[in-house]
Amino acid sequence: MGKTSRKAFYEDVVMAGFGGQGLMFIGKLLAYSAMKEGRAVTWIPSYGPEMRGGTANCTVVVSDDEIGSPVTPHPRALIIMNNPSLEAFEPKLQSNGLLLSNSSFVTRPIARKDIKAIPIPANEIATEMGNEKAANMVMLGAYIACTNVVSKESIVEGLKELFGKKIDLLDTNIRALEEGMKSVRQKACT
Amino acid sequence: MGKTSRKAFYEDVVMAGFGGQGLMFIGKLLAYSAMKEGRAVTWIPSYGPEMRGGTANCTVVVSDDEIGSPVTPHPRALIIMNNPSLEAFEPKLQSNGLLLSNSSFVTRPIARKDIKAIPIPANEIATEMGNEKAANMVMLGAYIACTNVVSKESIVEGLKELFGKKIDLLDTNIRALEEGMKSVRQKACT
Amino acid sequence: MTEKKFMAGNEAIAEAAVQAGCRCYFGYPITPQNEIGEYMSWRLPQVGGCYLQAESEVASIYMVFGAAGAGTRVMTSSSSPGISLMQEGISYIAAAELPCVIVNMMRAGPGLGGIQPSQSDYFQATKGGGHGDYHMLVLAPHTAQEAVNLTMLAFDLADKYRNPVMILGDGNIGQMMEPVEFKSPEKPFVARKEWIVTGAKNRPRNIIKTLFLDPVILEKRNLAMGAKLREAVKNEVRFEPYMIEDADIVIAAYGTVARIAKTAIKILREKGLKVGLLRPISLYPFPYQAFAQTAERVKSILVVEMSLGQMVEDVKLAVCGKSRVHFYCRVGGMVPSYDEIVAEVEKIAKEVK
Amino acid sequence: MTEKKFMAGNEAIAEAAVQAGCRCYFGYPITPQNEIGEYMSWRLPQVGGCYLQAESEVASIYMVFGAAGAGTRVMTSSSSPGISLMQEGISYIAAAELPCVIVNMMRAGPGLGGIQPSQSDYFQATKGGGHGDYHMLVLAPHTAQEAVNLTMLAFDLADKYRNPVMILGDGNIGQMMEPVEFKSPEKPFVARKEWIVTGAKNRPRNIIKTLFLDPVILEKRNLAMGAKLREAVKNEVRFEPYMIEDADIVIAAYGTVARIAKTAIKILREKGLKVGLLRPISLYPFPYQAFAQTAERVKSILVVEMSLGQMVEDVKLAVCGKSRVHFYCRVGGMVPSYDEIVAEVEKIAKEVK
Amino acid sequence: MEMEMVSGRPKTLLPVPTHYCPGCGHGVIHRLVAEVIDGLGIREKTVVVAPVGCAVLLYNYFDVDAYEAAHGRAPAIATGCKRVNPELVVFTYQGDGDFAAIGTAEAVHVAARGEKITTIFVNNAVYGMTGGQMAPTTLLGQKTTTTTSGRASETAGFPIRMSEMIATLPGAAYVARVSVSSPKNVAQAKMAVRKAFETQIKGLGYSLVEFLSQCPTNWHMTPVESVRWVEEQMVPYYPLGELKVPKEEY
Amino acid sequence: MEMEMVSGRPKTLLPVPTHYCPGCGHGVIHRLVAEVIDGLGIREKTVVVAPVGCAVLLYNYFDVDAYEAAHGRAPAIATGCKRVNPELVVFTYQGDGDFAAIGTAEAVHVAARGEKITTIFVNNAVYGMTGGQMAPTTLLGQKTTTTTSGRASETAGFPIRMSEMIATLPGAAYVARVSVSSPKNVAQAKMAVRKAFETQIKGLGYSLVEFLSQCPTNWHMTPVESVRWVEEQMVPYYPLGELKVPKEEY
Amino acid sequence: MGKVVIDEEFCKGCTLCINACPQHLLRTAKRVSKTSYHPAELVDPEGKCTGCGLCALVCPDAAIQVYREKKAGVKEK
Amino acid sequence: MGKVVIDEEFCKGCTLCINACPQHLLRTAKRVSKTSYHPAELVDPEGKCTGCGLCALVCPDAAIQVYREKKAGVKEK
Ligand SMILES: Cc1ncc(C[n+]2csc(CCOP(=O)(O)OP(=O)(O)O)c2C)c(N)n1
Ligand SMILES: Cc1ncc(C[n+]2csc(CCOP(=O)(O)OP(=O)(O)O)c2C)c(N)n1
Ligand code: SF4
Ligand code: SF4
Ligand code: SF4
Ligand code: SF4
Ligand code: SF4
Ligand code: SF4
Ligand SMILES: [Mg+2]
Ligand SMILES: [Mg+2]
Repeated sequence: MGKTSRKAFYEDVVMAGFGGQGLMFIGKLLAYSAMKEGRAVTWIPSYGPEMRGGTANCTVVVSDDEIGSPVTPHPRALIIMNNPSLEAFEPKLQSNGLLLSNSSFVTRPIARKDIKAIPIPANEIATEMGNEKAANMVMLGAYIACTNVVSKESIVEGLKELFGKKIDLLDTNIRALEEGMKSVRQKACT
Repeated sequence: MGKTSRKAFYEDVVMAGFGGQGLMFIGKLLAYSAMKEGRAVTWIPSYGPEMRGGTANCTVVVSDDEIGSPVTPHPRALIIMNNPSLEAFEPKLQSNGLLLSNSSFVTRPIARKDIKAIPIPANEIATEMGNEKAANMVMLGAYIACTNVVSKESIVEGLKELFGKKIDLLDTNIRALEEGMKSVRQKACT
Repeated sequence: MTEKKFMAGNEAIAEAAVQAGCRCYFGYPITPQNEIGEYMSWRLPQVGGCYLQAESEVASIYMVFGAAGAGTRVMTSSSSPGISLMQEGISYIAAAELPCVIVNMMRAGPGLGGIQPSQSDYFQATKGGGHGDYHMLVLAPHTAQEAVNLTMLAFDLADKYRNPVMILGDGNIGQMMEPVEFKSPEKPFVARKEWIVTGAKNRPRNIIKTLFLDPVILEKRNLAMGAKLREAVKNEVRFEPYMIEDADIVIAAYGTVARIAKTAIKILREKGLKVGLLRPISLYPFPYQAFAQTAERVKSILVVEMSLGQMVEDVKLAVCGKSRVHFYCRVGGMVPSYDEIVAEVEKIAKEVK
Repeated sequence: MTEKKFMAGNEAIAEAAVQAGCRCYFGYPITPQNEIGEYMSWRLPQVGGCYLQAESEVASIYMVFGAAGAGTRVMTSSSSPGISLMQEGISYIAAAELPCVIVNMMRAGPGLGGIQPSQSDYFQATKGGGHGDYHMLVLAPHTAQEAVNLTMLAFDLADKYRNPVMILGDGNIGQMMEPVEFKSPEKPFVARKEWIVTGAKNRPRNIIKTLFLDPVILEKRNLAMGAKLREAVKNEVRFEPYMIEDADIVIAAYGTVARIAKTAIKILREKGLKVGLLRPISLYPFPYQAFAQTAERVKSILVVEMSLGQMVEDVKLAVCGKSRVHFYCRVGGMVPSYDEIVAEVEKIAKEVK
Repeated sequence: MEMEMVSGRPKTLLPVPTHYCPGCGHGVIHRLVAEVIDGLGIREKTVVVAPVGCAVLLYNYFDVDAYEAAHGRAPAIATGCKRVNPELVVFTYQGDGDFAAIGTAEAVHVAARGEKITTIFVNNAVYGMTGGQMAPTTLLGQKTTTTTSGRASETAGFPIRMSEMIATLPGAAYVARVSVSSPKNVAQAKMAVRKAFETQIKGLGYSLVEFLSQCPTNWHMTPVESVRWVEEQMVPYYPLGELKVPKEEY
Repeated sequence: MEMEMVSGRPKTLLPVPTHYCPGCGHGVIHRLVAEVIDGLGIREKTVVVAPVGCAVLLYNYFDVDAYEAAHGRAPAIATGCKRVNPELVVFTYQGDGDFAAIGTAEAVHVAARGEKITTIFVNNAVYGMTGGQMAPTTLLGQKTTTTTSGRASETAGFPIRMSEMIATLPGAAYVARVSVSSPKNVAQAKMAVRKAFETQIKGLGYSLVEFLSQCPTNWHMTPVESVRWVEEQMVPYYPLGELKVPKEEY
Repeated sequence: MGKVVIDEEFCKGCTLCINACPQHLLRTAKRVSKTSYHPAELVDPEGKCTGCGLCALVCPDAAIQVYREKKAGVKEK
Repeated sequence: MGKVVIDEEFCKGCTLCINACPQHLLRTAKRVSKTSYHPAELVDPEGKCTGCGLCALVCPDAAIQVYREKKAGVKEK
C-alpha cells in the first residue's frame, strides 16, 4: 500500500454507507466549511452500480495546494456507516489512518491493527439527543474533533447558511455535532 | 491540354444534352455491347446541379485494360445534343478528337479547328424515319460508324435483349442506328 | 452464375447482399443510394426475405439491431446525413456485438451539402462517429466488381467478428455501371449463433444488452472488444499495391479516387516518372504496416482524398516521419481529375529533385 | 461577483453559461448531466431566457439550430448516447456556421454502457462524429473553476468562429463540487450578427442553409470553412504545461485524468523522478506543436486516457516518432488512480534506464 | 372599359421561375401562402422553415427570412426561432416524408407543446425529391419505386392520417385538410391557410394545414390526370375539411 | 380444510427481488404480464424488448428471451425481430419518456404499420430513472425537477394522450388504458394485457396497453398516496377503458 | 368583361388552367417558350372571358394575371 | 376460509396490500427484514381472511401467496 505525504496542509476522508444516511450532506458541509476557511477543497460522490438504494460514498479533500486527484486509493480517514462499506474501505485506509465507524450499524469487527479505529454509536447518541436523523452530524463532529480539519465554528456557519430559517433543524444539528465531538474527546482523541 | 495515349485498345466518349434525349440509354447500350464483345467498360452518369430537367451527360470508356478513371477531362469523342453542352465540352475534346453534334438542336457554330466535327440532323433523320424519339440512336449509329468501337451487330444484340418483345420499338431503333451510320459514311468518315 | 452482368454499383451491392444470404433490409431513401433500397424492395420478397422502408434512419438501424439479434443476415444503406443519424444505433450494435452490414454512399457535406460524391465521412466511419470505444470494419470498393466481392465478404466478417461492417463508397461507385460477376463463395461461411433471440425454448433465456452498470464488468467487456478488434487488425487488413515496387512516389487513395489515380499513374509512367499507388481496401483496419514499409523506401507519399484531409492522418500515423506526406484534395462534390493528380505528382517530383 | 461559491461542475457550467449571456437551453435528460438542465429550468426564466425540455436529443440540437439562427446565445448538454443522436444536427450547425455550445459529460460506452465517467468520445468530439468536413472546437476542463472559465470562453469562440464549441467533461467533472468564482469578462465579446433570421425588415432576406447543389460553390464553402478552422488552429490552441521544464517523462492527459496525474506527479517527484504533465485544454485544436516540442526533449510520453486509445493517436501524430509514446488506460467507467499512474511511470523509467 | 387586375403574382412570391415540375402542387401552395402573407401584411415578420424534399429551395421563391432545415426537423428549428422571437410569424413547410416519417416526433411534439407556429404539410403520397419511393401517406395499392406491385398493408403498413392524429393533441388549435385539385378547393385552401396564420398570430396554439397535392412526375400522370387522382383516390381516404378550430370565434 | 393457492408468483416472473422502489407500479405490471404469458402458455416463444427507463433491467425478472433497446427504439427492434420470426410473440415495455418523447416516431409507425407486436406503455407522468424530470405525460401543474413550480402549458406544453393518438391509426388493432391503482383496476388491466397479446397472436395488428402507474419516489409520496394520486389526478385527464378493439369478436 | 395575360417566363404548359376554364378559352400553344415549354394561351375572339380567375387560381406557377372590368362600388376582396 | 403468506424476500413494505385488504387484516411489521424493509404481516386471529386475493393483486413485488379453502365444482378462473 503506497503512502502519500505532502508538505502543505492536506487531508482527505472517505465517507461511506447506505444512501439516505446523510453522508453526502456532511461531506459537502465539511468541504464548504473548509472552503470558507480559505482552503482548496473537493467533494466527489460515488454511487454503487445498483440503480436504487445500495451503497454510496463521497470523498472530501482539503488542502492548501491545488488539489489534483479528488479521489484517493488510500484515504487518511474513513467515516463508515455500514458493514459493506467497512468491508470495501477498511483495507484502503493508510496506516495510522483514522477510522470512525458508526457502531449503531457497523457490527463487523475491525481487522486492521495499524490504524486508529473509533467506533461511535452515532444513532444512539442522536436518538438520545432527540433526532435519530442527525447521526451523520455526530460522525462529522467526531471527525473534526479528531482531525481539526475545520473548526466547529466554520461548520456551524455552514449549517446556518444551509438551514437559515429552520431554527430547530439547525439547533439539533449543532447539538449533534457537539455530541460527536464530545464522544471522541472522551476517547482522548486529538 | 494534356493528351493521353495508351497502347491497349482504349476509347472514351462523353454524351451530353438535355435530360430526356435518351443519351443515358445509348451510353449504356454502347457500354453493354462492348462488354459483350469482351471488353472492359464503364458507364457513368453526371447530372447538373439543377434538381429537375437541366443538362445531363454520361461518359463511356471501353478498353482492353483495367479501366482507371471512368471520367476524363479530355474525351476522345463527344456526342453533343444541345448548345449548353457544346459550350461545356467542346473545349475539352482532345485535338483530333471526334465531335458529333445533333444539328437539329446544336445551332452554335463549332469553334475548334483541330478536331473532326460532324453535324448530324439527327432529329430530322429520325422524324423522316418515323420516330423522332430515335434521334439518340441516329447519333449512336454515327458514333460507331466513325469509331468502330463496337460492331453494329453487337448493338443490335443489345437492343434485342432490352426491347425483347416490343418489336416495333426494336425495328425503329435498328433503322435509326443504320441511318446514323449512313449519315456519316456519306460524309466519308472512317 | 458466372455470366457477366452490366450493373451499377448500388444494384451490384444489393444483389451481392442477397447472394450472400442477406434476408432483411431496412432503410430510408436518400440520394445517391436509392437504387439499393429499390432493388431490395422487389428482390428480397423473391427469396422470402423482408424489405421494410423505415420511418427514418434511426428506426432503420434499430430494426437492423432487432433482425441481427434474431439471427438473420441484415443490411441497411444510406448516405452521409442518414448515416449520421445512425451513430447512436451503430454504437449500440457494436456494443451488443451484433453482426450487420451498413452501406454509406458518401455525398458532400457537412449538413445537407450536396448529392455529388465525397469521401468526407472517413473519420466517422473509421474512428467511430458514435460514442464509446468501438470500431466498425470498413471496406472501400473502387469498382463494381469489388463492391460485389467486398459486400459478400462484409457479411462473413460481420458474423465472424460479431461486429458491424461498413461498405464505404460514394455516388460514383454507386451509379457507375460496369460488368460484374457473382461467384458463389467456395466454402460459404456459416456462423453458429447461439446467442440469438428466438424464444427461450429448451435453453436458458438469451439477452441482448449493452448496459453494464458495474464498471468492473463493463471494463472487462470493453477490453474484450478491444482484443477482438486487435484480432481483426491482425487478420483483416486489405490493400492493393499498384506499381509500387520501383516507385519513387506513391499515391495513397481509396475508392473513386484510387481508380482515377491509376489512370494518372499510367500517364506519369509514360512520362517517365516512377509512380505507384497504395490503395487501402480495408480502411479499418488500416494498412498501417504497408504504409510504414513503403515509407522506408519512397521519398514522398501523396495522399489524394475527396475531403479536407482525413485519411491523411492515418497515413501520417503509419509513415511516422519516414517519408514526406503530401496532400491533395477536391471537396464539396468535386472529383479530382487524373490531370490534377498528374500535375500534383509532377510538382512533388520537381521539389524532390 | 467574485465571492467563492461551492458548486458541482454541472451547475457551475450552467451558471457560467447564463453569465456569459446564454438565454436559451434545449435538452433532454440523461445521467450524469441532469443537473445542467435542472439548473437551467429555474435559472433561465429568472433572466428572461427560455428553458425547454425537448422530446429528444435530435429535437434539442435542431432547436439549438433555430435559436442560434435567431441570434441568441444557446446551449444544449447531454451525455454520450444523446450526443451520438446529435451528430447529424452538429454537422448541420457547423455547415450553417451557427454559433452554439454543446456540453458532453461523457459516460462509459459503447451502447447504453454505464453511467460512470469515461473519455471514450474523444474521436467523436474532435474528428467529427457527423458527416462531412467540419470540426467543433473542443474544450476539456479539469476543475470546476476551469469549467466556468471555459464555458464562458466557449460562447465567445462560438460567436467568433461561427462554429459549434463543445465542452467535453465526464461525470466526475460534472458531479465533483469545488469552489468557483464567476468573474465577468473584462471586455465582453459582442459579435455582430447580420446574418440572423429575424424577419426581412428593411433589408434583403437572410437565409440559413446548408444545401449547395453546385459542387463548385460547395467546394468554395468547404475550403473557406477549412481556412476558418486553420485560423482557429492558429489562435485557439490551449494547454497547460505542468512541471515539464526539467521532465524526463511527460504524461499526456486531459480532464479528470489530468488532475489525477498531477497527484501522481507530486508523488513521483517525491520519489525523485522528473515527471511532468502536458495537459491539452483545447482538444480541437490539439496542441500538436507543444507535443512536438516536448518530444524533442523527452524520452517518453505516457498517454493516460479513460478510453481504449483515442487521444493517443493525436499525440503520436504530434510526436512523429521523436519520442516513445506509451499508453495506459482504464475503461468502462473505471477511473485510473494515481497509484496506477505512478506505477506505470516507474515501469517506463525502468525501461528507459 | 377600364380593367383592373383581380389575380396576379403575390408580392411575397419572388418573380423567378420555380424548379418544380409542370403541374406540381407545390407551386399553387406556395402562391396561396404568399397571398396570405401579403393579405395579412406580415412579410417583414415572417420566417419560413424549408423542409428537405422537393420544396427544399423554397427560400428562392419566398421573399422572407428563412431556414433550411434538416429532413424532418423543421418544427424543432421553428421552435428554437419562435422561442427567441415570439413576435415573429414562423411557419414550417413540409412534405409527407418530412412531416409524417422521419419528422414524426417533432411533428407530434410541436403540436403537443402548442407551439405558436404553423405547418403547411404537403401530402403528395410519395417521396418526390428522391424519385418516388413510398411515403407514409402512400395509399394502399399505390405503386411507387419501393412498392412496385402496389403498397400492401401486410408488409408496408397503412397510410397515416396525420391531421386526425395531430388533432387529438390539446396544443393543436387549428387543423384542416385541403387540396389544390380544383378552383373551389384552392379557394378553400387559402381560407384555411389564413385561419392557420391567424391562429398563430392570436397566440392560440399550433396550427396545421394539410394539403393533398399532386406529384405528376412520380405518379407518372399528366397534371390533369393527377388532380383527378387526388379527388378520386386521395380524398376518400383523406377527407377534406376543418378537423379542429380554436375555441375563439373567427 | 384443504387450501389451494389462488394467487402467487407467476412462473415467468423469476424468483428474484426487483430493483424497483417500494410501491412502484412497474412491479405490478411485470406480474400481470408474466401472468398473461403463463396463462397463454407462450413463455417459450415470447420476446420482450426492454426500454431505457426504470424498467431497463426487466430481463432480470422475466424468464423470456430479451433485447435491451436504446431509449425509445424498442418498437424498431421489436419490428426487426418479428419480421425475422413472425411466429414469435414480441412485446415492448416502455415508459413515457421512452414511448411518448424520444420514441414518438417509432411508437407511431409501429402502430401505423400494424406491426404484430404489443406495447406495454407505463405512464407514470415522470422520468423515473433519471431522477424525476418532466415527462411528456406530466400533468399541468405537476411539479418535477424541471418544472419546479409546476408544469405550465405556455412554456412546457400539454400532456400527450398517447393512446388516443395511436388509436387514430388503422394499424392499431387494440388500444386500452388501465391502471394499477386498485384491485379492481389491476384485474381489468390484466384482461387488457391478455386481449392485447391475443390480438397479436391472432395477427390482427398492433396492440397497446397504456398503464397509469405510480412513481412514489419521484412524486415524493407514499405508495398509498401515490395510487390515490393516480385515481384523483391522472384518471380524469387519462380516462381508463378500451379505446379500440379489433373488429373480430372476442 | 375579362382578360388574362400569361407570363411565359413562368408558364410550364401544365394545362391545369386549360382544364379549369369554364369557358374553354385556353389552349396549349404550338410554339415553344424561351423556357422550352409549350405555354398556355388565351383564345377569346368573342370576348367570352369573364375574368372569373379560376385559371389563375389553379396555376402552379403564378403565371396568369386576370383583369376584369372595373365596377364602381365593388371593393377588392 | 383464506390465508396469505408474505414472502419477506420480496416484500418491500410498501403498504399497498394493507391499503387494499377489505378486512383490514394486514399491517406493517415492526421488525426489519433481511432486505432492510418493514414487511407486511397478516394479523388474522379470528380467521377473517376471505382469501379474496385483493392484497396479492396490488402487490408490486409478487410477495403474497393467497390460499383459499378448496371448493368442489368451482373451476379456477
Ligand atoms: C436524414 C435524411 N434522410 C433522407 C434524406 C433524403 N431525402 C430527401 S427529401 C426526402 C423525402 C422527400 O419526400 P417528401 O418529404 O414527401 O417531400 P416531397 O419531395 O414529396 O415534396 C428524402 C427521404 C435526407 N436528405 N436526409
Ligand atoms: C438517448 C438517450 N437519451 C437519454 C437517456 C437517459 N434516460 C434514461 S431513462 C430516461 C427516461 C426514463 O423515463 P421513462 O421512459 O418515463 O421511464 P421511467 O423511468 O419513468 O419508468 C432517460 C431520459 C438515455 N439513456 N439515452
Ligand atoms: S417530383 Fe413531384 S413533388 Fe417534386 S417537383 Fe416534381 S411534381 Fe412536384
Ligand atoms: S423511480 Fe419511480 S418508476 Fe422508478 S423504480 Fe422508483 S418508483 Fe418506480
Ligand atoms: S396553369 Fe399556369 S403553368 Fe400551367 S399551363 Fe396554365 S399558365 Fe401555364
Ligand atoms: S378568367 Fe375565367 S373565363 Fe377567363 S380564361 Fe380564366 S378561367 Fe377562363
Ligand atoms: S404489497 Fe407486497 S411489497 Fe407491498 S407491503 Fe404488501 S406484501 Fe409487501
Ligand atoms: S386475501 Fe383478501 S382478506 Fe385475505 S388478507 Fe388478502 S385482501 Fe385481506
Ligand atoms: Mg411527398
Ligand atoms: Mg416515466
